Amino acid sequence: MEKYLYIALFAPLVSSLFAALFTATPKKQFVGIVASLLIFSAFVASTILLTHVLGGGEIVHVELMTWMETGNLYIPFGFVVDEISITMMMVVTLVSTIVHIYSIGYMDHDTGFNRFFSYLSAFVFSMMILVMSDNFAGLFIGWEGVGLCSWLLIGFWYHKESATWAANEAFIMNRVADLGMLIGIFLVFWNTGTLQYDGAFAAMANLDTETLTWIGIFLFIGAMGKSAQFPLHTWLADAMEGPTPVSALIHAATMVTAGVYLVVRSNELYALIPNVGLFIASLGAFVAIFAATMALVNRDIKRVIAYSTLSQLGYMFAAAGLGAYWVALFHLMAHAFFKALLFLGGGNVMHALSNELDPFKMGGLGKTMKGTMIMMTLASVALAGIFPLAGFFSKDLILEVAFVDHHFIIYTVLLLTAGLTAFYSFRIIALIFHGEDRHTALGFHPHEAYKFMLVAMSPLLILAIIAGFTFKMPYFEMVTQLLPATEYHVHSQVAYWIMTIGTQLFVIASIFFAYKKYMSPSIKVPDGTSKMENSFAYKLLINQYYIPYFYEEYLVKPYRELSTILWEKVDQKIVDATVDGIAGLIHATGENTRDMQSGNLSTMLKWMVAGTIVLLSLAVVFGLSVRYSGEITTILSGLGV
Amino acid sequence: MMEIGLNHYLVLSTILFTIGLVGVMRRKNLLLLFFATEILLNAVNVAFAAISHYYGDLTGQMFAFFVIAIAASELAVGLGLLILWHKRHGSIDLDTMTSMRG
Amino acid sequence: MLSPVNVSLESLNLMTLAPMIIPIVGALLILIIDIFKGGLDKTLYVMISILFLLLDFIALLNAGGVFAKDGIMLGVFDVMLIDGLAILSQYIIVGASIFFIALALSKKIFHEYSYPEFFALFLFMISGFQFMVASDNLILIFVGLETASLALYTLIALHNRDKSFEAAVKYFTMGALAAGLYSFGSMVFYALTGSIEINQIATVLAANEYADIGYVLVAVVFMLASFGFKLSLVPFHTWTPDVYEGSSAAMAGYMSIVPKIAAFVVAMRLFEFLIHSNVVWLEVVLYAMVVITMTAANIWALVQSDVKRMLAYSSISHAGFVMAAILIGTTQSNSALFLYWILFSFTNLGSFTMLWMSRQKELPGYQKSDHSFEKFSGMIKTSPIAAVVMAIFMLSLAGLPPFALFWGKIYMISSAVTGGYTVLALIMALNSAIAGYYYIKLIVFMFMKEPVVDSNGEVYVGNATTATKAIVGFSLIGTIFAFVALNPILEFVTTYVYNSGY
Amino acid sequence: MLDHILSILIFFPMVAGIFGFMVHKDSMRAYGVAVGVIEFSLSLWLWFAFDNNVSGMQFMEHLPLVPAFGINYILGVDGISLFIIILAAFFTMIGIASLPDTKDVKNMIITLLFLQMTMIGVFAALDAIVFYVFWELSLVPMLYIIGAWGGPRRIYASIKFFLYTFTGSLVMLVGMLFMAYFFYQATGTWSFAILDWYRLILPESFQLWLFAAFFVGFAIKVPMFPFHTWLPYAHGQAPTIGSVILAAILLKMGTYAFIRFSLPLFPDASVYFMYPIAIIAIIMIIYTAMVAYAQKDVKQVVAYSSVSHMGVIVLGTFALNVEGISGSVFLMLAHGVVSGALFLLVGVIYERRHTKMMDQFGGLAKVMPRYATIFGLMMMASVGMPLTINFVGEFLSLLGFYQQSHILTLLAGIAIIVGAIYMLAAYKKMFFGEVTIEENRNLPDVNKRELLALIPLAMITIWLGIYPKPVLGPINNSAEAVVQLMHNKATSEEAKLRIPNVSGVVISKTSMKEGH
Repeated sequence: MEKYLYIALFAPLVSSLFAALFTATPKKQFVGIVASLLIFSAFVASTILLTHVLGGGEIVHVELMTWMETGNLYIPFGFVVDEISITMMMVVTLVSTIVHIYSIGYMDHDTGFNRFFSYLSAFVFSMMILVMSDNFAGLFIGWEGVGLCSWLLIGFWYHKESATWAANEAFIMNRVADLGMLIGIFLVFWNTGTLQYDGAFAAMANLDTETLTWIGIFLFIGAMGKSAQFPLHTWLADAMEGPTPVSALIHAATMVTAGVYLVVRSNELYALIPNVGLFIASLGAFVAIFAATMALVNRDIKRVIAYSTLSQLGYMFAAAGLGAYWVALFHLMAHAFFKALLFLGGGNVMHALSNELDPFKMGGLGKTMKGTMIMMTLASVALAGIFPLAGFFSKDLILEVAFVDHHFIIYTVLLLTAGLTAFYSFRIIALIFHGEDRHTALGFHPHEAYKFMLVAMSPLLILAIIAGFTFKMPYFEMVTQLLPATEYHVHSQVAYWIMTIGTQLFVIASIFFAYKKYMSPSIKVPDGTSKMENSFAYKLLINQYYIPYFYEEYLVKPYRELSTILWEKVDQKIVDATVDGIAGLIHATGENTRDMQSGNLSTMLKWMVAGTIVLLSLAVVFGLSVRYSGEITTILSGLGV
Repeated sequence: MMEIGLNHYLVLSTILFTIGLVGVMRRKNLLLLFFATEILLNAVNVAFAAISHYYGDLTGQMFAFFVIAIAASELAVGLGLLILWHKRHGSIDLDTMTSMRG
Repeated sequence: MLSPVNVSLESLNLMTLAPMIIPIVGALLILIIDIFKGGLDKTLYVMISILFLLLDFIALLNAGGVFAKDGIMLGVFDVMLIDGLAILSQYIIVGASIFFIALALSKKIFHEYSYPEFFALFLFMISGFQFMVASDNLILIFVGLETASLALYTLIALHNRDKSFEAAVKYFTMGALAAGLYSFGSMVFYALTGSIEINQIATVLAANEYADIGYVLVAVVFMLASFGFKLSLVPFHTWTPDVYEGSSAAMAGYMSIVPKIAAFVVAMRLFEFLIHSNVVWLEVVLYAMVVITMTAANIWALVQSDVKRMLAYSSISHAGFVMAAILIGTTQSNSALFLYWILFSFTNLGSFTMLWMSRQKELPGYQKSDHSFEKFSGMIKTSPIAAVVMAIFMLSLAGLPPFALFWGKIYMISSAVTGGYTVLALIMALNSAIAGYYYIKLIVFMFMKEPVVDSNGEVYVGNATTATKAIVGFSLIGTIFAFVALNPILEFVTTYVYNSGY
Repeated sequence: MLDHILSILIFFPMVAGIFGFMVHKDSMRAYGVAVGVIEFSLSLWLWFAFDNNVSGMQFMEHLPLVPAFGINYILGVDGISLFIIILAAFFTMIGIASLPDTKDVKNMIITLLFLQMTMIGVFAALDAIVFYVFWELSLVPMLYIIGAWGGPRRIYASIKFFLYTFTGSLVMLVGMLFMAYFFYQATGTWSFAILDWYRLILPESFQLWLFAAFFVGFAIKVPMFPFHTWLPYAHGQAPTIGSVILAAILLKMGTYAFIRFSLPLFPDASVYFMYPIAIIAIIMIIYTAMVAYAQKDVKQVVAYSSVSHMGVIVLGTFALNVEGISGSVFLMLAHGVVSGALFLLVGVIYERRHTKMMDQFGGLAKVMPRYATIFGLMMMASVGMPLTINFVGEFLSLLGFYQQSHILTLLAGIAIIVGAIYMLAAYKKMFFGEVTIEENRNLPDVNKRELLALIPLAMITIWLGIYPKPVLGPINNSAEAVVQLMHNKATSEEAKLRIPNVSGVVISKTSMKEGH
């Protein structure tokens, strides 16, 4: 089995390096093909491993070599394939294979074609390390690695100011979280003496809660960064500057879910500290609705999808926080499929309309882009969680979890979010594909994407449809080998049915509302005139609650100004000036006193005599004081000194 | 009619010496400057003579003789230099010799 | 009826006089030669002087041998005192003189060397210094001191330029004042103790436990003033820069070494016993003087625009640095003094010889004085070897390891540390940091600036001859490889100082 | 020959330099490269012959110099100094190899060879005075390099560099003399041998003063805030090669000296001063990082960044445990490689455009892709991307210090944020966006000679990032020895507590209480 593990791990690396060879040369079709094949082989290897794991085979655990070893610290390059990591591996390899193939078409006309594949495969490699590592340090390698790749890929079109800006924003914001992660790792090491998952979690059982809490908090801070949880969420929307396949792979299916993975991976830790779990859940719920609201009004399809991703991540954290780790993981998987599909579809649309993103400039594309329309619609249905598509089984499950655990606030919030989700998803569907044509007026001549791109997307479509009812049970069987097998059943059948059907109806209703509102031929393009647009709520949402503005004004600018002050005022005017001042002072003393050497003989003689006299008077004073020391003391004592 | 003792001699020599010092400081004329230094030395001679008489040994007087000798030779050198300077600058005023300063 | 005074020659122990007599004989010989046949070339006189100095040195070695065998010697009615200090200092005096007189063999013709009297005076001066260090009789010290000084004034004046006359006059006048102070000081000592032998004075003072300390201090003040003049301690230093600038580089270098060591020895004889019988006042005053001399001189040196003048100030500061040894007054510090001075002589010999070799007869426009910094700018371009050598001497003066003076410096500072003078040690260290600047300044000019004029480096060796070059080479080796000879020198010095009871 | 390999390593470059005067200036570069290669291979041989399992000194040489005063010529290497020596040899080699055609290249190369002697001497010396000799001597060639080949304000910069460090080290010298005196009092013999001093246990009050004295010398060299202001000038004015050597090797002298002198000689004082120094280190990290962000001159950015990194090194050193110390030593190497490479890269662009102002560039990624790639790699290494050489060092240093203080480590960890900020900003300014300035449109990409220097550095950066073991192992052994020595010498209770006892390994169960 090891060799499959190595294939799964290193095939992406090989692919990346291979593509890297051609970065300097103009576009080569075969680079893309080879890369896709290599990633596909990784997928195949993972599948084999999956069957192995499903077949109840023992966990594959290898130790490649030592990385760091000093003092009590021992960190190997160790990799493990267990029920959790195999899930992630499957998701990662599958989606990335599809995205690679898709990109061959999507990046067709881009000069950076080869470079793109190099980066993309590099990302897959780091992601694999992240999910397969058997210790926190290895996880951190992958953690930073995906960060680096996402920096490269967001800034892929580096000539665009916005792109590079977004790239840096993403990197730095993630760095903030990574610090938390790092501290978490330190805590783990100094308290458990190891960074290996098994050893560490075993040792945590007998640590005081306070320490555990701190560990949990710091690790979760790390997770917040990668999974773009509030308040570190702004980078995700801006990350949409990158090419669409990137958004599909990194910012929907895989990297952003790393945070969820971390929490699931450390379930044994979080099981010990339910309070932190509750906090995570609440934050998740909040982010879910918070993001959904922002998605309602946004006029950029990719950003809308990005926000929906954010909100779905909120769902996952809600589940994980409530201790339903397998549910979280399950939703992670299902979500990966339909969200990637959604993104790729969006990519098709952009392609068709030469990178136009405003849905209000589209409409009626359904006629020309049937395939895409079908895919995106179904994906949205899945996202909305309509029976029997994937979303229903994964997402409604989370609702149940919340309900059963009597966290009714969280439940309500999530339920509400479900409605919003349905609404904004179909808002863009309607705007893009239905209603009357608004784009030809703008001189667009849309065309369907290449066939093979659609073919490449089809597996995702299928999975988005069937993943739910086919996988749920076997998946449950598998993953609960490792994770707490918490079954969630509403006690009374009646209540259950009411809940489910109620949710469904609510969702469907909101879908129809969306259609009704945005398919009407008389839809007016928002131009800042309508009453709704001037309402406070709308402004708040369209400006993303003014959070980016806040960051710009109150963090970025002050930092820049402070730096300048520190340099020009403190460093130059104070620190350095002091040093030069001392030197200057000495020199100035020389300049000012050199006239003592007037060169005039009688002055010299005067100096000499003066010196003698000074010494003489000192001597006399001293001599007298000795001579009359007795008298002096008596006088002083007389004076009462 | 008071008896003149050692201290009087010492005081005298001190006074002379002080006069010499003042002269050294005040005089701008090289020649007078030399006189001043001579006064210094001779002030000391007085004291030496007195003290050696007081102790009744000759060391002090020996010292005095040596001082006289040295004073003489000093004066010789000094006058030589003085003459040289006068030849070149036609002046023996101290203020003429300030080419080096700082 | 007086009985005839009969003294046995053995008791006179004339051997103690030999080292001082030899140069006198040499001087007389030179004069006699000149009487019989004038207009002989300077090389003759130089060689004769060197020969006699070598003889002198041999006599010293002999004396040293005797000292090593049976300790301190007295002679000639006990006015001569041949102890370790005397011998060590005479080694330095005579040794340095040999090299410096050889500097007379310059390429350019200089007025003074055409007189045989120059060399005669030079030799007289040396014997004067030797008398000075080889006695603890205040009269003899006085005589020696004056002999030497008077000769020195004349030698400076012989350089025969306006500035040198001025220098001579200044030096002479202040010297005369110092002589007055000295005699007054010794008078007070005599008045207090009835003796003019330093060790006698010490014993008498110790006997009555410094009863009238006030008068002792008065004497000390006058002594301090007159030796402060010799050692150029601030504020008695004012003559130094002018005299250095006025006299030729060779003479200036000589003055920076020989008269000072002589003065140091006497100062040691005079003040050590007072320090040891802890006269607090003297300690305090010396402390202040040392610090002021070091620091002030350094600060003034920073702003000089002429290398020779800068070196003058630097030598003042070095003197202050070494004066600390007398303040500390342990065996280690006293031997550090000699060690330091030996190493210092090597370095200064080198640097002043470099200046001497670059001596011009008439100055170009961009040069304000003989050795202004501008003269050396871009030296590395035109004559790299000379520049490197000069740089090494500067670094050694700055106390950069592993060059000669560094070792002297650490041993001196270490002695301050062991003597318990922590703050002083720190001040000494920091002072050499300040000093770093002006030595580096010259290096900056030589290595980092562009040449002022497109000279082919001729100017820097304009006055050089094989002899001078050989001397530079010698001192260079001495400066660089000092650490090789360090151990023997250190042990030698320490034993000598220790055996003479300091 | 192995018995004297260290002496050979030290003095071979000097001798070669002296012979260099005889070489004609057109062939000088080849000569220099040859010497550099020989020296480097010698150093590699040293590594090859080095016994990784011995934690103590190896290849010891002993030669009495001034026995009367206890000064001896003692050399030796352990895991801590070994790799810095190799690094020095390596950088001199590639430095000479990649030297652009400056004026009087001959003098430059001879100076470099002398500099190499002093650098290797410092790290091989085991006698305080010998150490001091090389330590001081290393100033002179650097003074010349900066002053003679530097930018417009070169003289100011060079004198500042010289005097500042000179002053500091003089104070250190006094400290050394005191140390020797205490040794003399304790044993009755003078000795400046470091290994002898290790055996001396001083009362804490003495330790504090001596620590302070040594600290002044080291801190200025490192340079630690607020003594750092000479560095930007030195870097800003120095020629590329000067900055490279300065950043890669000379700065390491200070941190190395901390480990060689301060920690083992004054364990109690080290513990006593741990927090103040850690705070200074944190100021260095954050403050200089912010200052770096404000720079307009890319070279200044790198200069300040190296101060920032030195902060992490110091922090690791004063973690006073094996993880921290070996981490800091490793970070010395890492920072040497990375900052050296960055300065070389800056030199590359400076040679083409004769400006270092970032607003003069932009969009270079399109014009010089190879250059951009290598720069990007080194930048990522500098911000501590895992699997690059820097990460190992930073991770270990911070990890180590975490045992001492949680809050301070958290603050120090901000390094990875602020570091990313200024580096990415600089990279963005230089390489991203459109090419706006005409001269940049057709700049030649990095040429062979530059690649010759950069490729090996890139390879080392990756190799030691992925597989640090061959280097980390020996370092670890020596670090353990140091820590054990400190633990044994420590007198105060707190010191015993703070400094772990390596032989009896216990994992401290620090609860977060004292941290928060």
